[in-house]
Amino acid sequence: MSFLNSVVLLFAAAGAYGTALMFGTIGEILTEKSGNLNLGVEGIMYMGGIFGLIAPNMYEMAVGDSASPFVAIILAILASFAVGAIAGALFSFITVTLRANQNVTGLAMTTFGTGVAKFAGELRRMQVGGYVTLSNKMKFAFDKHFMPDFLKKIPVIGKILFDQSEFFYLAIIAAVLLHLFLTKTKTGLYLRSVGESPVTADAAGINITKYKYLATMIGGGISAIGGMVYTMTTAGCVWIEASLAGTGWLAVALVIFCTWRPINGTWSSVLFGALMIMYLRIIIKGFPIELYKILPYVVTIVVLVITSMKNIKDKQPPASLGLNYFREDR
Amino acid sequence: MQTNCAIELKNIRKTFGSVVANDEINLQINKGEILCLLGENGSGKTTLMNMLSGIYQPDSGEIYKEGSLVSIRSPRDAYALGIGMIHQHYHLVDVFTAAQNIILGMDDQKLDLSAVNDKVKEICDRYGFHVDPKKKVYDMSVSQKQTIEIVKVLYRGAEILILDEPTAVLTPQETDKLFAVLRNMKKDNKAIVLITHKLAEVLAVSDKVAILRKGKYIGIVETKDATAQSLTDMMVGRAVKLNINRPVYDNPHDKLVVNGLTVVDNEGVSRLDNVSFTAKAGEILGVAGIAGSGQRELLESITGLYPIKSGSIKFVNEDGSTNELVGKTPMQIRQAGVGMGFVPEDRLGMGLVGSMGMTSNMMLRSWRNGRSIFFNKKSPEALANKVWKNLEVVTPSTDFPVRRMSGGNIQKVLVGREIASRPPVLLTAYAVRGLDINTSYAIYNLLTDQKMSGSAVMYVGEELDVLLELCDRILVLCGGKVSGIVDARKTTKEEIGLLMTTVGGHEGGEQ
Amino acid sequence: MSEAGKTPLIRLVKRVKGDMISPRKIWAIRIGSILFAFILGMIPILMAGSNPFQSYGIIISGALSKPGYIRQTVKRAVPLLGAALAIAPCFKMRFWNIGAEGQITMGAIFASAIAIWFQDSIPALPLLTLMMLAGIAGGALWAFIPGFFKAKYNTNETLFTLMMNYIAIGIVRWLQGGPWEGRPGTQIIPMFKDNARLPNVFGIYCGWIIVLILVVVVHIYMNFTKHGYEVAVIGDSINTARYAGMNVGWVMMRTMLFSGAICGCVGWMLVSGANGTLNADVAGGVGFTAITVAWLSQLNSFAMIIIAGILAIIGKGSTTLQTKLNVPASVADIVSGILLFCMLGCEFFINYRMVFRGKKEGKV
Amino acid sequence: MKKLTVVLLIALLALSAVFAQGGSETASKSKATKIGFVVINDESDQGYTWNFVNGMEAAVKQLRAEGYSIDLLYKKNTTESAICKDNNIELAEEGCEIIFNNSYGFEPYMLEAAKEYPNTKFVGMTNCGSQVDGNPNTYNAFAAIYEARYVAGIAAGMKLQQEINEGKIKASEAVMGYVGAFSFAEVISGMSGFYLGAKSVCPSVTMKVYFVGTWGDATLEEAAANALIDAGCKLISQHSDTTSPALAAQKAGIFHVGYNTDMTKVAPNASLLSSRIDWTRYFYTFIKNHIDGKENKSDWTGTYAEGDVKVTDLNTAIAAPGTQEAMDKAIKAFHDGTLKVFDLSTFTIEGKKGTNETMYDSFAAVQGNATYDGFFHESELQSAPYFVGKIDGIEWLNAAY
Repeated sequence: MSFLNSVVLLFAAAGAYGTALMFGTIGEILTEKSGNLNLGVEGIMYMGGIFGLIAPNMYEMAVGDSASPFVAIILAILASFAVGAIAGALFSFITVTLRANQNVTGLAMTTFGTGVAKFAGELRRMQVGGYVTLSNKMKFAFDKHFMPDFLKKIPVIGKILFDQSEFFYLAIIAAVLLHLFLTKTKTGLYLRSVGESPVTADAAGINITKYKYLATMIGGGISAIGGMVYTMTTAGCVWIEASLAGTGWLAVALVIFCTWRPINGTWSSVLFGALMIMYLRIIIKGFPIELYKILPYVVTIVVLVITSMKNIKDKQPPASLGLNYFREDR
Repeated sequence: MQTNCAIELKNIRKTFGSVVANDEINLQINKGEILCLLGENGSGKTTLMNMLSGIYQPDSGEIYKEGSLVSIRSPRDAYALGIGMIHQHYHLVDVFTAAQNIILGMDDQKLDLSAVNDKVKEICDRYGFHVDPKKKVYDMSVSQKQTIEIVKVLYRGAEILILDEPTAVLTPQETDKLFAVLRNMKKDNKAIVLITHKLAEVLAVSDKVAILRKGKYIGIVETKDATAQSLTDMMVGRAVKLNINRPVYDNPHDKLVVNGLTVVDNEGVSRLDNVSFTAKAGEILGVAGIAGSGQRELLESITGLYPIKSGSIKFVNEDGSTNELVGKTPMQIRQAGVGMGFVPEDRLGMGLVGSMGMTSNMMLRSWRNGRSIFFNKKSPEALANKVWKNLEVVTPSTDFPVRRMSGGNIQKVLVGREIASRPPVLLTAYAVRGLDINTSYAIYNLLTDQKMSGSAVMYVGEELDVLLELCDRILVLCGGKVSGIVDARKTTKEEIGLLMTTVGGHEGGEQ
Repeated sequence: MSEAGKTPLIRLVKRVKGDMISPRKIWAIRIGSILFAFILGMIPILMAGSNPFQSYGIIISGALSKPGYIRQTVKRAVPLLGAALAIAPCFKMRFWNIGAEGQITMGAIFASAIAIWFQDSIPALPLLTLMMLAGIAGGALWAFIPGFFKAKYNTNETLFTLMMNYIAIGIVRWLQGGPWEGRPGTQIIPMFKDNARLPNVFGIYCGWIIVLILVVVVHIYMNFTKHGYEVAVIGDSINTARYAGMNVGWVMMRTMLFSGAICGCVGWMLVSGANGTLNADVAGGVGFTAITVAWLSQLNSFAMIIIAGILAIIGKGSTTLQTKLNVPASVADIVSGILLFCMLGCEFFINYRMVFRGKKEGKV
Repeated sequence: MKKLTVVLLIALLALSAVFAQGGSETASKSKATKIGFVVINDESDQGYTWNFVNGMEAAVKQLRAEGYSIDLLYKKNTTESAICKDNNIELAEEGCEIIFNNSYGFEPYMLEAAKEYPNTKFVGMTNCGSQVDGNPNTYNAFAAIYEARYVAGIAAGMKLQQEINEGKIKASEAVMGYVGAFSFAEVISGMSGFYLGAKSVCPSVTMKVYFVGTWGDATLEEAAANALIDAGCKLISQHSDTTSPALAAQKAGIFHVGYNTDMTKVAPNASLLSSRIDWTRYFYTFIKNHIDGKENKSDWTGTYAEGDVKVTDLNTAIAAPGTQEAMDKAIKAFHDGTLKVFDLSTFTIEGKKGTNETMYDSFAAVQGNATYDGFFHESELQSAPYFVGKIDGIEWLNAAY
């Protein structure tokens, strides 16, 4: 196997895990653009992971064999999005309305979210009396690589770009849409202004509270879809909580790594996915394989340090990230 | 003229905690007119205008727009009413372009930046600005940023423009340009409010002047009937005989020699320009000037807190030798044996720790004493008790957070601490701001005691009456330059008032 | 502008001097929020088909009713309390160190290194001392790095410390499967010998004594030392600190060193006491939970004992709940999460006052 | 103020304690034998713990049917840390007479608890240290899963041979991929058994192995399976706990042999069958012996002949014809005792015949000679496997772990 070939195959394989990361990252970018640093992504992705499984599972159990995979996918997306949005609303309520510290609230959200997810998983398992999963028909639908074969066979890019599940493309579409939203629409511009300088946005008559709530809710929803994608594709429609652990934190790291840009978020998610499994593909003699897995975090720190050292204005976190705003406080 | 009224404020009152910022203010703003809102710092000008722009809500009182009662709950409401305010601290998003900033918060419009550019160009042409819509704010100069702010307000069709000290950061040329623009707007029948305290500007550009003093409305005059003198009188109030005891120290000698001091802030704006003077032991050197003329920077430079671009500050020791302070940190200055007390303007943000009690605040000067890793609480405790008793500080205990004390008591704590060590140099900024008469006198006496014990005291003040009666000499700053050093016993309030507000003509240097 | 002339329905005013709520009310609000949290926490218990009162009873009895249970509860509380103590000075300084997890882990690694290299050659007392010092050094080092970059380049410390956690844990994974692995392929570092293990006192490893000492030490450090004073001043206002001649950057780094040192000490106790060996789970999330403990205790060392105690009781008790009523033990996380949310949210009602339309705003 | 908190907390405590009394009453009304079970993860893993819990539930059901009164207490989602010791202690405190632990990493913590509770029996499943630790109250149990893997390997080999015969692949392309958790005896012994089973019916078969360094991480297992598929493997098997390798195989259109649980439902077009340990008999016997006052073996090895290891039903829709017969032949030989997996004549190590030195795990708790009579006697000196020979035909793609 040539080196190039192994790299191509590595990135093609990284697409699967990268998809879950992509949703997590894109959602958190949207949240952070509003100035809310929601460190609860881990908890939110957990909840998305289980509720994205429970919804189609209940649907299938209710309808039986006639259940439509399409409806199941929509239900999974809706359920995970909804639970993420609720978590986002809760986060916003506590930090925006009640003005509690964002870091602490985010961490509490992680505790709470992972708790709810594990709890829901166990409860559902007890209800169905066995493990919670879907029929095979459904499983295939969730992890369908629907691109035609001739595309997959294009050298180098074919396997990376076209041999992926439908959620991969959905995530890329979401990233592009978010990019367009942030750069080309008025609402996106306003949202960024809320995250950069709430004083300015407020003075310009922008409803800070509304923007923060909506961005955090939609962002939470998108992140939660990432959890669902993980459960429904990589884990094969089975709830394996332990394997989801750390994905949300990786998404937080990715947001920094891609300097708050959704388009960068797509390829860097795949890159991070690749770093996580690189030890299986590209073996550097003498380099301990466990250390491969910390590369994403090391790289992230390097990016963080470099951008702060050079003080590159365009690559800084949103200026008010993590700070709460109270109009009369100024 | 009644039909010309754009906005009317009736009985507006606003308090912050126990501080009354605006007390039953009535004001009328007309179309096609430039109204100057004149008053010293802290007179409530900005607070009043912030209620028009929706930042604050009045505690009581009414606002009428063209005769009908309105409520301005947010900046959005203000825009809807055609009110636009250009704040002293710009409300711009650094990472956005000019155009992006301009359209921020606009309703019912697609994000069509080329249309925005066209409209911006049209506005610029009409009033005589120049703006590059694609430039990012972080690449802009201060005056460019201000232009964006003004265009932003015009863009959303403001009929009433409020500018909060717009010239503070501008060069004279830029100021002239701005005034030309304002006159164009006036012709366009817009109502313009200019918050300022620079008399020359007031006289040059305004039609009417409304004067506030200490939160109260003093009156309104037609500019054509006003002179710098009459406005100064209204702004600072008539001379009051205060009867401050002013003994003479028998042996004043040089203590602090400042030469050619120049500092620049982090925006690149010059804050002190070639400032030279000497402070003498046994003398109170008053520093007069409109707020923001460089007082803060001057004191902070001397104490080692502000980065100095050029110049020298020499401390004269008892034996006549000198110590150069430029280039030293506050700690190095102290370690060099230079005793300096400093009562900064921002009491809680700089001089005291709001969340701590008196004792801990006394420690801010002595915390490093001794070799133990523990701080010594005994002497600060004793000092706190002394200050508590001697200065009659009202507080439940010496551990009661100073933030929760009243302003006067906070200041007593601060001054009490700074004079406790009898420093050879004592710097004070607005030492009696917000204090009642009795407390003020107590502070004056303390400063005079310091002087008589041989300290060189610098007193940055805003009330000219006090400066005239308390100080021996008065240094007047104007726009970061020394516009004069006068003998307090011989000068008049009017002379100082003019020096404070003089632009152009005879600025800078010793007189 | 249809409501022209009216003021908004509810308006918020930050409480300032003269307008502070009474201490009695403050505590009523805080306790009320805790009770409210426990009421909300009944929802998942009911969903699991159990009686919430009985469940809470089991949680508490499962945590406290037998000496053995109390020991386990204490064992859970010890690292939580230790880490909260470590975080407190940073938070006091408004330095958002969320890297306790990594600092504990790094301390654990350093302490383990000493144990693994020297347990055959050095007797217990000097060995344990060396391990402690190594642990302290490890934690301090790990905390110093983000502290340095914050002081020097103003690098965002929240994100930096967060990343450092995962790097530390990754290093343990490597050691576990690599240089320090016992039987190849097991990913297990062999249990330390007895001379590298902390002795038990009342059936629990003596970490609880150390952590109680730390409570006092941190309390003294924060309230009676020059360092603590500097930290408090910087947390209140950096300008004031500069005015007083403090070297803000250095104090930041030094405080991180101190914080990391305590975390490292906790890491040492975990490997030498609770676990007896090193594994990637050594911190097990306490670094994160401790942040909420520290924050909710308002950085008061003694209050941390109570908060850490409550969380440990919920955590321990719910494992009993699972065994007895088959309520998933993850209910502990949910109840803890709700509790944290409620306690975080309730501070709002202490710091702000709502002014309703129509009510005349006057002196309160 | 603060006093108020304390008072309230005490009140809450007291109130709860009253309710708690009610709770424990119901638990203590029958004098049942309490059995504790400390497990890693929970049944949701659909594999490892699921298999254990099923075995335990079946055994308890059987015992109850025979009139034994048993209370089964679980400690789920236990981590391999001090929590494990705590959970063991708590179950002991609760009065459990036997406590089972189902993960290898639990053993050191279990042994510590065992010292403190000498009257409680502690069983470390898949472990090896108990029989040599000198504690009379600790036990080990494991099963000769390599025998079941050998049988499963026959199914795999048959399938590959069929593809060779049909001309779909060349003989040299008969490569199997194996996703292993860690590179230690339990995995090495199992995968070697699997390979030898396949080789017995498909002489040209070779195998590539990836060790993922985790027991239950779906992401990494899938990644490893994909890496193997990309490396040209035509069939995937695994010694890890999730079903994601089966899914990967199904996606790639190749075949799969599973572990722990029947994966044909997960991947019907790929999964031929799975090998698994059936713990029912062990749990049943151990508990019954205990209640009846009989001694239990301190080290127990389940075998194919006794039905403790088995393969799940063959997926006949995709299996090669004749597979069942070939497997039955091997199973019968296990029953007869005529078939030995590690028959020295069937494999070489670095081109040479295996010796005790090249095959015996020098880290095993019990050391001794297992190489005589022409074969390697796996699981006889201790229940936990100790075969670590790197036999020819198996390529380790990453050596460490």
